[in-house]
Amino acid sequence: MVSLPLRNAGAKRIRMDASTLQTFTSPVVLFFVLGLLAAFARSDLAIPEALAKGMSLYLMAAIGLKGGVAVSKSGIDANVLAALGAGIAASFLLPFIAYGVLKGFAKLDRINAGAVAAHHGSVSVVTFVTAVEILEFQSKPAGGYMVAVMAAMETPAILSGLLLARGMGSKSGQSTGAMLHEVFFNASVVLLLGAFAIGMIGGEDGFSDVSPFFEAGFKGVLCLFLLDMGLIAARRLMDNRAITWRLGVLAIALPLVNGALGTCVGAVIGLDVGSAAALGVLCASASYIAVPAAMRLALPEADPGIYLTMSLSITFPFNILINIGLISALASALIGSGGPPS
Amino acid sequence: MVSLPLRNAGAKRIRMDASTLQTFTSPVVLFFVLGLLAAFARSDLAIPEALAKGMSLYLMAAIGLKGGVAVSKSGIDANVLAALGAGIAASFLLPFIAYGVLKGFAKLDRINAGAVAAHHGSVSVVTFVTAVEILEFQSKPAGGYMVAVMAAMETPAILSGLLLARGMGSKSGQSTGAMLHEVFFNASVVLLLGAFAIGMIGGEDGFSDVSPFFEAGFKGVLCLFLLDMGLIAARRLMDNRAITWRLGVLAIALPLVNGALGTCVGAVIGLDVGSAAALGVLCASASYIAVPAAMRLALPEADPGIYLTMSLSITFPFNILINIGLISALASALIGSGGPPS
Amino acid sequence: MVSLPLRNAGAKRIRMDASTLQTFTSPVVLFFVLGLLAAFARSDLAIPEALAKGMSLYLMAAIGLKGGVAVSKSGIDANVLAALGAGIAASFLLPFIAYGVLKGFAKLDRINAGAVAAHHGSVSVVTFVTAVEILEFQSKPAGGYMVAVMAAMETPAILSGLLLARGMGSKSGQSTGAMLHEVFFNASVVLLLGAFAIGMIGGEDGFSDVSPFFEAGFKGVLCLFLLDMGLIAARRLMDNRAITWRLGVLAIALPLVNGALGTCVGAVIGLDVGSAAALGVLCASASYIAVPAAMRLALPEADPGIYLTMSLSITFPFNILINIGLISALASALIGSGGPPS
Amino acid sequence: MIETVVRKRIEILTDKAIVRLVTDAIDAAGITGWTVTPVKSGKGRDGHWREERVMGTDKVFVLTIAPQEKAEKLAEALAPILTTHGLLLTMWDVEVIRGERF
Amino acid sequence: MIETVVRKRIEILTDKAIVRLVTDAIDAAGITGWTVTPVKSGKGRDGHWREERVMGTDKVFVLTIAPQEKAEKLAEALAPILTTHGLLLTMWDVEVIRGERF
Amino acid sequence: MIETVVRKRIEILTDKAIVRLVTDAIDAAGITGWTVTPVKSGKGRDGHWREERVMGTDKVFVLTIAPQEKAEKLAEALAPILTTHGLLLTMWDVEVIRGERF
Ligand SMILES: Nc1ncnc2c1ncn2[C@@H]1O[C@H](COP(=O)(O)O)[C@@H](O)[C@H]1O
Ligand SMILES: Nc1ncnc2c1ncn2[C@@H]1O[C@H](COP(=O)(O)O)[C@@H](O)[C@H]1O
Ligand SMILES: Nc1ncnc2c1ncn2[C@@H]1O[C@H](COP(=O)(O)O)[C@@H](O)[C@H]1O
Ligand code: NA
Ligand code: NA
Ligand code: NA
Repeated sequence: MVSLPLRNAGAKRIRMDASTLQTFTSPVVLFFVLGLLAAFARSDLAIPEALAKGMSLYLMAAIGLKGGVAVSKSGIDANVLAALGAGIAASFLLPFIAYGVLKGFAKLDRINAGAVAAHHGSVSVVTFVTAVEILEFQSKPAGGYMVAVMAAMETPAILSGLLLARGMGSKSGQSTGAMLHEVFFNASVVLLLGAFAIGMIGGEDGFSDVSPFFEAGFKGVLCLFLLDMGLIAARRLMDNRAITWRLGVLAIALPLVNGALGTCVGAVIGLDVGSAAALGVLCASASYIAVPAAMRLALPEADPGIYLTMSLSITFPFNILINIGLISALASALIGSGGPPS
Repeated sequence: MVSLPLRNAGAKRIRMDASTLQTFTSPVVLFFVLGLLAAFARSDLAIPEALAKGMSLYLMAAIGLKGGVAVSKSGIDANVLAALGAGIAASFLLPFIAYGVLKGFAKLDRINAGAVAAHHGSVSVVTFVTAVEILEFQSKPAGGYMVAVMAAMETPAILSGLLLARGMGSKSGQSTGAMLHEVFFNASVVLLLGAFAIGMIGGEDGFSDVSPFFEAGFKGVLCLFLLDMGLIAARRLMDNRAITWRLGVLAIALPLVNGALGTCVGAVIGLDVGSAAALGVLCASASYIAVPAAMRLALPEADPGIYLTMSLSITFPFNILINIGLISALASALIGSGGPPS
Repeated sequence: MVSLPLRNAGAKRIRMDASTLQTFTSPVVLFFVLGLLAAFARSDLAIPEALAKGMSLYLMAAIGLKGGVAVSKSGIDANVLAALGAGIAASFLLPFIAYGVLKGFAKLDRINAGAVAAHHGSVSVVTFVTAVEILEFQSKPAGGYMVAVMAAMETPAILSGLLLARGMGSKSGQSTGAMLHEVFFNASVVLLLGAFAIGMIGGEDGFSDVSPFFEAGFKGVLCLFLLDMGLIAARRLMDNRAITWRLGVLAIALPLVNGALGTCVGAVIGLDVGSAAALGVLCASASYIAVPAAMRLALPEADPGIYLTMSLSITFPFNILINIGLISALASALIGSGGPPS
Repeated sequence: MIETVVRKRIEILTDKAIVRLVTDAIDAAGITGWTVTPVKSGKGRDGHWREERVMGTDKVFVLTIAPQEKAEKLAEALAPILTTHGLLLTMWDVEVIRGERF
Repeated sequence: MIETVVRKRIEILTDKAIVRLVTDAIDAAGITGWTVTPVKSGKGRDGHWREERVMGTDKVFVLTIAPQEKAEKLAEALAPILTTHGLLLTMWDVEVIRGERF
Repeated sequence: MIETVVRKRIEILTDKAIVRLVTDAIDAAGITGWTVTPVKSGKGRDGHWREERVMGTDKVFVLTIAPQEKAEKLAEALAPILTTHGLLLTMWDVEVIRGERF
């Protein structure tokens, strides 16, 4: 689709299997699997709501801070701006592809196709965070600025999704102003960007104070959070009544295609291997927090049984268990794991 | 009762007092005492439910991981299997002794005697965790496999308790299938064994990633959790209307006897001193989470005012404050604190 | 007002600006600012109640332990007793000044003036904790015993406030006994003093076990807690209907004056620079947890819209953002940042 | 004016551990749904209890809207276990819109 | 004996994400206030849901006390969106003291 | 058909800090029990409040089932402090099984 700078791709074997398998000995992923299994076995294991919410706030604050500190060292250069631009464009444009296949292949009506498309254009913070951990583990760290890219990608897809569902001229029940406010000041955008700014202002020095909390605890919290996500994803899947096999196929095909597209774009605009993979993961991931809340408000007629089950119970596990590994391998194949082209 | 291999017991002074007293300068135990005192003084100090639940999940995940990592290093040998067998047998058989004295000495009716017996045969995760900390502090670490023994001991006692309360042939309101499912897939069994498996799969390497969270925070979380347990235990005791002095005596006699029995069995089957003490503590401890939930379901006519108050407000504090120290001293006397017989 | 031992005050430049500005690169303060901004932008960011409660319990346990360990090393000397006496006296007397200006300048009725005065005489744990962090950052650590001073200052102001609001002889709806019990055994007093005692009993050794949890995590937790406080303070301010400009002025003037008074008293009684500043901060801070709860009970006719908004939404941010810096600078000017006079 | 019909609203206070028993009974009575809401603490003849989580003694409300005859069916199904299982059941008439749903 | 007056009590089960829609409708009906209470889980025709927080599908109850005519105004305002927005509305008569407040 | 009797159900919205005042009044009225349920947020004439925990301004519902005359006794006992203490009291008739318990 795009002409790619496949630097010495011939010389590299696609290390897909290794990357993918490594994933499965990481405690982070194993806890996710435990959650899935426990829910399928109908165990009553459950994480209290307040705690899960707290862990997600913690993860966002920590990843924001970390990104901000990284950018305070590296500075903002052309790469950063290119990544931001690519991310925003992807978030805005990917829903159009998704909408097409959702209507064409899966025969969804306009409203539901728009809603699902918005979810797949937007991003999942936890998928990103897990990918960052796995990429670091594979010695292909993503740039700190990718946190800002993620925050920037949350919103545009919502706008395209609404456009697709409602058309340009139509009226929604909710005023557009309220919707836009909700979208730009939603909790995760504010916390991610706020923590990012604090990290940039405080820099390495300011961060050292709080790093025992935000850094040392990070992976452990991610373990428990993914345990909970596994429980929720599997329970929703078992209660599912709305997902046809065509929708199930798309919930896997969309992240596959979007992830590959995003990684390729990352390679084209010259990102290093970790950052290109992170961009791929962002494109592949589907929102299951911010966008569902916005859709309840703006497209109440759309069925959460469709959009939530697809993004949370199929796309999310597929990304965590398989797709992150594939995207990482693809990025290495395209760019070389030795870092950005020198 | 059993002929014990009292290796050089004569040469050792029973260091009961030292062990028992040491306990009282440990912050973990002091926070428990603070909780008791605050509740007796009718302070409104309270830990939010979600947090307490979260802390108990954390403690179970951490202890499970730790055990799994330990076993991934040591491997599974005859000792491990012997301890597992002994634990399961104890959990199944101890309720029969308890049932006898509960009916004979304390004049409990059949249903309530069965319910109480089930609690005392099963185990308390927090008592075990506290014992593991204290034993480590006394340089007598318990084997990592004892976590698996604990998980295996949760359930058999419930079956014996029901047998005793209902007889073999009788029908319960709840189908037996549902009850068994509840018992084998209850949250703590799933989380303990799941984390144990993750620890075994990931091993030392996988664990190093998450150890800042699961290891460094462990004792501090245990402090706050025991603060909460102290508050709850004391408040329940003050509201108590159902415990006669005979029941009170048994709530102390049972852990004393069961603890001694368990430690002796541990010595007989050749466990090292820390593991034998841990087995003793498991036998001495009484469940106040998993078993009460199962009893509400299977024996709704039994009175929680009896079984919960005994296990939570008398046996539990007695174990934490005194019995762990006694059991540890007994294990040293029987086996020698220099580790397993070489 | 008091003749102050201004040791070489001429030779020192008042480093007010530096101290004050430094504050704004500390992540702790930046998270507070983020909370304020997010609330003003009407973002839906929010910390779950259970978590916020848990963080405040954690902070109190941690600061109590730390203080107790410090005192177990330094012992209790004349300084400690002088600080305790000064603190108790300040808590009892400051409400009388406040009551005067609240009635005279802001025209509050007797009941509300008494209630507000009680809040300003008592203390805010979080303000103190933040000050301790900032003072440590500025290499002027406060003595560990100041934690005990804080706990002692919670209560006397409540008594003066009630005296002022009701007069000596009057009857309240709630029996005085119940009120006093509530006041002396309220959660924060019990936890602070309990943890302090545990720290003293366990000492450095006992603490080393739990310090990864209580020490390493401290600043990070404080960040998230202040984020929440910022959200709550700003939201309350935006909903405010009861605060006139005169009350607003007093909510800033009272901490300014009380803070200066407290610091001067600290200098007079011979405290080191950090402890004198901490005493100043305690005098400047206004309660928004313990005292509001007591007032709901003892003075239900008083309007929380006045006393809570003043202490939480004006005095608290003013102290965190500006006044701690001013007080720290004043203490240095009065005593010299080189530590206590030798 | 909007049209409403009368239905029974039934509220059952129950231990968390046996919620399933209650909701199964609701399903068995042919009622379309139910909602569970949290409870913090309470006092009855057994004395005061707090939100004593971790312990299996905390409670919830299960509430359900049903037509008269199904409500009675449910009440009759639960009556025998009200005392043994410590349930508390109240019901009253309410108006609902879209009566065909309940 | 204390004097009481009769008012309508309306309870609306709604997704958290659209609480604002409901409370705006209450304000618009000229009702003096409302109270939001939490919900843990439920089952309806869409199947079982748990407290599925983090996800935008959890629910709350909004309840409000109002005089008959305002209650009807509110019910009429919400009727058209009951089905699209998945609301559940019940109402009944209650006695209140200080009737002038509602 | 199962036999039910009519009782009053009283619901009192109150600040957490003064719950004790309300439950003491219930006990004093000779009522057998009460149940406390959580509240998330609300709006009244004083403006909007959120779940403003840590602060002593959050609220709960206290609800109790009682026979008519005890319910009236309770309402009369609480009436004088409804306004000063910011309580909200509603009551209505409900059917209960095992009427001797209430
Ligand atoms: N008959 C009922 N009684 C009580 N709650 C109900 C009833 N039907 C539905 N609900 C609640 O309304 C929610 C949505 O129902 P539905 O729109 O039918 O899927 C469910 O999750 C329940 O919490
Ligand atoms: N009409 C109403 N319906 C339901 N709840 C109300 C109503 N009016 C007030 N409230 C509740 O009572 C609290 C205090 O109201 P107020 O005393 O008017 O400020 C509010 O925060 C609401 O939770
Ligand atoms: N009269 C009552 N009104 C409201 N709730 C009650 C009443 N009596 C009992 N309860 C509730 O039912 C629970 C169990 O009551 P009991 O079975 O009498 O111990 C109590 O903890 C209360 O939550
Ligand atoms: Na995406
Ligand atoms: Na046992
Ligand atoms: Na003060």
